[in-house]
Amino acid sequence: MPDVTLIDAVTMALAWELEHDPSVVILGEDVGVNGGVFRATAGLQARFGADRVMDTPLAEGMIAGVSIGMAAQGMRPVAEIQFMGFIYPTIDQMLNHAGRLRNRTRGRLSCPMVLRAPFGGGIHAPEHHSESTEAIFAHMPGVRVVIPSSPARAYGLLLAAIRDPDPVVFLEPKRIYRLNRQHVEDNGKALPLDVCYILREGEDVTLVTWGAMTYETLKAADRLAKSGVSCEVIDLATVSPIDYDTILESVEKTGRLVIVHEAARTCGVGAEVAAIVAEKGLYDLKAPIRRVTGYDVVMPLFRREMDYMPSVEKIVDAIRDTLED
Amino acid sequence: MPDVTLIDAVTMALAWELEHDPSVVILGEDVGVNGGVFRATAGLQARFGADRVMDTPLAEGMIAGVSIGMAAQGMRPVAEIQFMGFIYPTIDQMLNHAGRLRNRTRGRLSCPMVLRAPFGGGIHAPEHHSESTEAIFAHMPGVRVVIPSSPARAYGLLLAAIRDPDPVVFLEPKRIYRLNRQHVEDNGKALPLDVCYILREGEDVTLVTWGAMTYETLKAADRLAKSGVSCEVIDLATVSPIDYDTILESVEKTGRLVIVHEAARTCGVGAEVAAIVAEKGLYDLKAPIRRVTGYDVVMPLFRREMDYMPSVEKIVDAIRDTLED
Amino acid sequence: METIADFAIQYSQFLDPEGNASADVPDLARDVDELVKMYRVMTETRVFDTKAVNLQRTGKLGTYASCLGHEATHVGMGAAMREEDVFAPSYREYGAMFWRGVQMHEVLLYWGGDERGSDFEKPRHDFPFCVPIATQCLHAAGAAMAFQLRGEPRCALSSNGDGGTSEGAFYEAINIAGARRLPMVFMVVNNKWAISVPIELQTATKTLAQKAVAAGIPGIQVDGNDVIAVRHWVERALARARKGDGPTLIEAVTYRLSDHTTADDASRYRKKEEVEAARRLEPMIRLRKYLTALGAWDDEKEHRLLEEAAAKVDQAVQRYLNIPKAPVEHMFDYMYAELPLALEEQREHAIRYADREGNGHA
Amino acid sequence: METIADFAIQYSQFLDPEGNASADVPDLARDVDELVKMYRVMTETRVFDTKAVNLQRTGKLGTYASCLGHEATHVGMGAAMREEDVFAPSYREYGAMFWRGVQMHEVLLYWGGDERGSDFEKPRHDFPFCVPIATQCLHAAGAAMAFQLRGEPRCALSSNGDGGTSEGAFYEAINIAGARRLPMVFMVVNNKWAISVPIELQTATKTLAQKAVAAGIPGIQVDGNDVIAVRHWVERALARARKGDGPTLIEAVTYRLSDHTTADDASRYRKKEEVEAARRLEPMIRLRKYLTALGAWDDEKEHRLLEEAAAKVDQAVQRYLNIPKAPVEHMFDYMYAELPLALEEQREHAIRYADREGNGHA
Ligand SMILES: Cc1ncc(C[n+]2csc(CCOP(=O)(O)OP(=O)(O)O)c2C)c(N)n1
Ligand SMILES: Cc1ncc(C[n+]2csc(CCOP(=O)(O)OP(=O)(O)O)c2C)c(N)n1
Ligand SMILES: [Mg+2]
Ligand SMILES: [Mg+2]
Repeated sequence: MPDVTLIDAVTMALAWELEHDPSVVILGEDVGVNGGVFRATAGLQARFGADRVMDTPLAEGMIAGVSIGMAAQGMRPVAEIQFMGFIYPTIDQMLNHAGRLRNRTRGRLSCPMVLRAPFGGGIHAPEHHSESTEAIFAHMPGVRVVIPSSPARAYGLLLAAIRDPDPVVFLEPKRIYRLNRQHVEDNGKALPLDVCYILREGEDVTLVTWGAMTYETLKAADRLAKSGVSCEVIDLATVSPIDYDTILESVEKTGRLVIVHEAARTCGVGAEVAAIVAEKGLYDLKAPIRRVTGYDVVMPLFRREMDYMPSVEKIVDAIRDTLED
Repeated sequence: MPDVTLIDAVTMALAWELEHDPSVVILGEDVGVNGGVFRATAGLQARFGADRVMDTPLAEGMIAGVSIGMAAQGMRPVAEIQFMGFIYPTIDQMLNHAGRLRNRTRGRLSCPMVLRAPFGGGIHAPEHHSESTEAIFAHMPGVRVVIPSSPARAYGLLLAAIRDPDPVVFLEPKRIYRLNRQHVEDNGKALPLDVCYILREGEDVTLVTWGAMTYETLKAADRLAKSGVSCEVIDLATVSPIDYDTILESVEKTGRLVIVHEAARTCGVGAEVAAIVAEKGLYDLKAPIRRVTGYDVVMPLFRREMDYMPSVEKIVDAIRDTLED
Repeated sequence: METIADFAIQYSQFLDPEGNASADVPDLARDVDELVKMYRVMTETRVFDTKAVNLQRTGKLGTYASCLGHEATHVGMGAAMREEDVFAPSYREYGAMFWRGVQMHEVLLYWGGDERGSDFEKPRHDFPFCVPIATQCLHAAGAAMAFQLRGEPRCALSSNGDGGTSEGAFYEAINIAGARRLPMVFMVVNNKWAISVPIELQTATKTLAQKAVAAGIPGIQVDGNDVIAVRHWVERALARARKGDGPTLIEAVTYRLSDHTTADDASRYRKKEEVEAARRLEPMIRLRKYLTALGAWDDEKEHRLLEEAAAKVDQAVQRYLNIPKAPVEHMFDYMYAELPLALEEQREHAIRYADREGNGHA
Repeated sequence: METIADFAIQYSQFLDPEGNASADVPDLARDVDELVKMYRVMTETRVFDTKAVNLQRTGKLGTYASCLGHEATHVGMGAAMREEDVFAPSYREYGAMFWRGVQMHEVLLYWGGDERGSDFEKPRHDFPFCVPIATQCLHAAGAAMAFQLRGEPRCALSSNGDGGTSEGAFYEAINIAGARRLPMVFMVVNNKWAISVPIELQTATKTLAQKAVAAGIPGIQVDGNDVIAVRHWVERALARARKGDGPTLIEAVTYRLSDHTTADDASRYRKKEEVEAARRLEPMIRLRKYLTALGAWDDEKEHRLLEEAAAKVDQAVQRYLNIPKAPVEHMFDYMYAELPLALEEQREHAIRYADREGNGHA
């Protein structure tokens, strides 16, 4: 089959699970006939019926709440929130219930649900359509947060998320939905959760990032390679819980760490990565940790959104500074 | 006047502002005749009337939303959320509107509101009544997060929060609401926001904490003082934006940092403090940073809640370990 | 202007406060065995409730939410459900839970600060207590969606209070239930108060049953102190839902005769007279009078029932008090199906400190 | 069972699709000047809308939400308000905003990705566009609370769509408005579609006006393509609110003749026939026919109006296109009344990089 984009891979994974697991259902706003505003569920309702692929009323808190109810009673709902800017009404249900149901009933009930949402900026979208607030979900015990950064990882990690016996918030970097294509075998093979993916090996500095920022970060690494700097690029992939062994091993090797994310800096996931290294890898550090992130401001409307985001230049400079320290 | 508790000081500050600023109103569940489930608003409705101190229907998202609407039209609402475990329905309004209204209208409208909520464990409360999720609000650009740890700071910081032209989430450590008394002059004098408060000066290690944990941390400092260890204890007070200069100066002096908070560790505010020091104070560090925090689990019901929380022992050991590194 | 839609809200009561039955009573009113069975569980519930409040007063229980006065509403809804149905309660529907098989010591464990209280031996599929108001309505709707999708003849029933009807989650639940004709019933227990907030401040509606109109589903109001009315109409609504005809909202009008919880002092905001007047309408007396009139009850039976209930409650209390703390690591061991590597160090840390304080297990 | 409450939902239309007026028309139907004024703004709005869509197609504007077909509803509600009232729109009520003084280039700036578009020169106190569905209903309720508390004779008006009525925020807003008798009006613009979700999947209710029953407030349904009906009933509701008699919910039934936004392709989920049928009911034709019948309108007037409207829109477009990017530091300078120390370094960082790319200001 032809190479696919990241969003094609999402659709493939959804179709695979709908096909092979009768307890899987998809629900959300415009996921039916319309196939989702980004077409992630295109064709699925026609193929699996309106019972398995449900258009819901416009209420995100409801979408999360009924997903929890379904999951507790043996279904595996995969809910779509149209944009991350509209995910906040789900937080009460995700934090107070989804991440707790197993614990508070001592395993009697559980919550195998997935909450999918496109996130991030860079597509000239309207107000409230470009946010990155993964850190809010990463702070919820019992909730996994998974972010793919390639078609293959989108396919394998989404399969893993749907099959995971616990709730997963699956955030899709919409800016790279169609950025490039890759061969992805539609074989139902999941990829492991809770582990980082090393996108590029290197010796001089460790770069930790996730989502769309893996592209800027890899470009920065390419550029620096020309001047003989060898960067190791790690895709966090599962943003919570974090696979910090991989990060620590890398920093042990390189002695330098730069973290790149699109979300606002303060209390972003990058802070947790930095904190872990400052606790467990401090003696390996040859230079201060650096974060290249979105600023602590509202994501600007699109005339200025690129000024908000980490750019290849900003990343390259941060790496250079680290190397000079 | 007699010495007052932290919650008395909250009531005093609310009364002062109601008295001196006609645009100030209080709203929330049970804040009226009942004076709040913790009595923070006791007597205020009788004194200022049911128009200024309003019992609302049971809907937190509504409480936040109408507060934003009032604030945008010239009022200074001080809303109470009964427990932090029920604050999550406000997040959509706080993140998408309260913290953005000034920016998105380029200053045409603003949102001078305060959202008060008691938080934290240790009082044998029922399920969902003991959470500490300040990090979620600390990640919201445009929203200040303020946490007092003494009657005097409760009074001065709450006055400052109400007078601040921008939204403030004011979190009250309910465990120390009545722990001790202190003389507080009811003179309407506010204390500065956006600054840390040094609770104890020391040379050997910097301890950064906030809220109820200031007590455990000070106890640990006392205990270590006996064995000749001199701890500097810093109360973050404004959890966002963080006054990192004060922290960096202290670490420059002590070379060691232990962060103590009750919230779950991953992506807690402690991660941000650690990250800042790993970025700007790395060369001052003589030992790895340590965090003594709640675990990344659901706050247990009260038979086990103290096992979840940082204890004096856990803090003392962490400090000892840091000193031995 | 032309009228394009109209709606009427009906009220039903079969047993008046004096225990007189109305002409149109359903068969249930003649089923003495069932009535006695309900009276028994209502009595056990009240004895349990009194005991639980005392346990809290003497420091043997945490904050507790009393159900005093709600016995007919709670037992009525519980008795109307089938075992395979799913119940999504708030936090004080003990009568319904006991009927469904939840054990008294489990309820005590919960309010005693131990998660094992929500690990019901039965019914395994019911939702646990739900403190965040009205969030459980959506869980019930989700359960009903699961039954509908799998074609199972099962229903979900959620229960929330008058205050709960002000939450967006409540409305979102009734709306999706209407839109998808979900097999479920929404019980709204109107006990007139949300802690200190009276129903008049909660909403401008004349009834809470009429909230159903906003979801396009039937809504009725019943006397929540009349167990026959509650059970009858809930049974009817469940039968309707099971047939595929969709959800119903039932407002049961009762009164919270107790403080909101043991942490509350209702005398701060409620008039004695109001409570006294409400006490005269409470659900036990009228049922006993009715059963007595039917010749199905007498003082001696009453006396024996009270003794048996007291014994049952004491046993449950003993069982509860004898259950040692769960191991400290349980706070980790049920967070995920499998503990993520990242948490193992924290787990060991917790065990180390609990053990050091001799507090690891008991 | 006894009936304890009943409710009726009324429907009103004065101008039918052919422009025939019903017998009971209000005085407004005879106020030619006002009718022409509304027709003018409706026309300008439609010309603006067509132009905006083209700007997007040619890459000169971002995603844009068309208001095609909503002109009567939007202009009607805008014209019914007083200047001192507060409007809380969603994102496509241009007709109402233009009437209130918002300028076309401001709307273009907003959809052109520039925050200055929400810094209306006038009306200064109106809320900006609101994308998170139904959240603005609570802001309007809060504004109404402010007016009520200060004893000001002002009202708030919020506007949301059919889909918006499914959000808990919408219900929480109408409920608090009822409970506190707030001086406000809830406009529900039922254009039958929420992107691809038809009203039938959104809710089981026969009307959206009946959602008011759940809040204990009046609800009526009007023909949203009849500007006379919309303005008349909104004026009545505002007068009632101003008198202190509380809020009203008004459902205006219209149709979204365009795609949801320029990013949408409605042909994926909507039948041509349905759109064609709806087009025959659109609001401009009937008003023109009516004005013509009154002798107040003719082809020449129409021709001149279209020319003037086109000129006005072109001017606005030019003004919009000539406005350079705001300085990069603006993303910091409006976050707080005073920039916190903690953000200064980030601000300098942003300026440094923008300048380096010669992108700091223009
Ligand atoms: C979302 C949420 N907000 C606030 C609370 C605190 N609280 C607990 S019970 C209660 C009142 C509930 O009243 P009602 O719904 O009438 O139920 P009742 O207690 O009368 O049975 C409140 C405000 C909560 N538990 N959840
Ligand atoms: C809370 C929220 N969820 C989802 C969206 C995405 N979205 C934008 S418009 C829309 C449909 C709105 O339909 P309706 O309320 O009928 O208004 P209309 O667009 O038809 O005017 C959706 C789902 C949003 N903006 N906000
Ligand atoms: Mg109640
Ligand atoms: Mg619509």
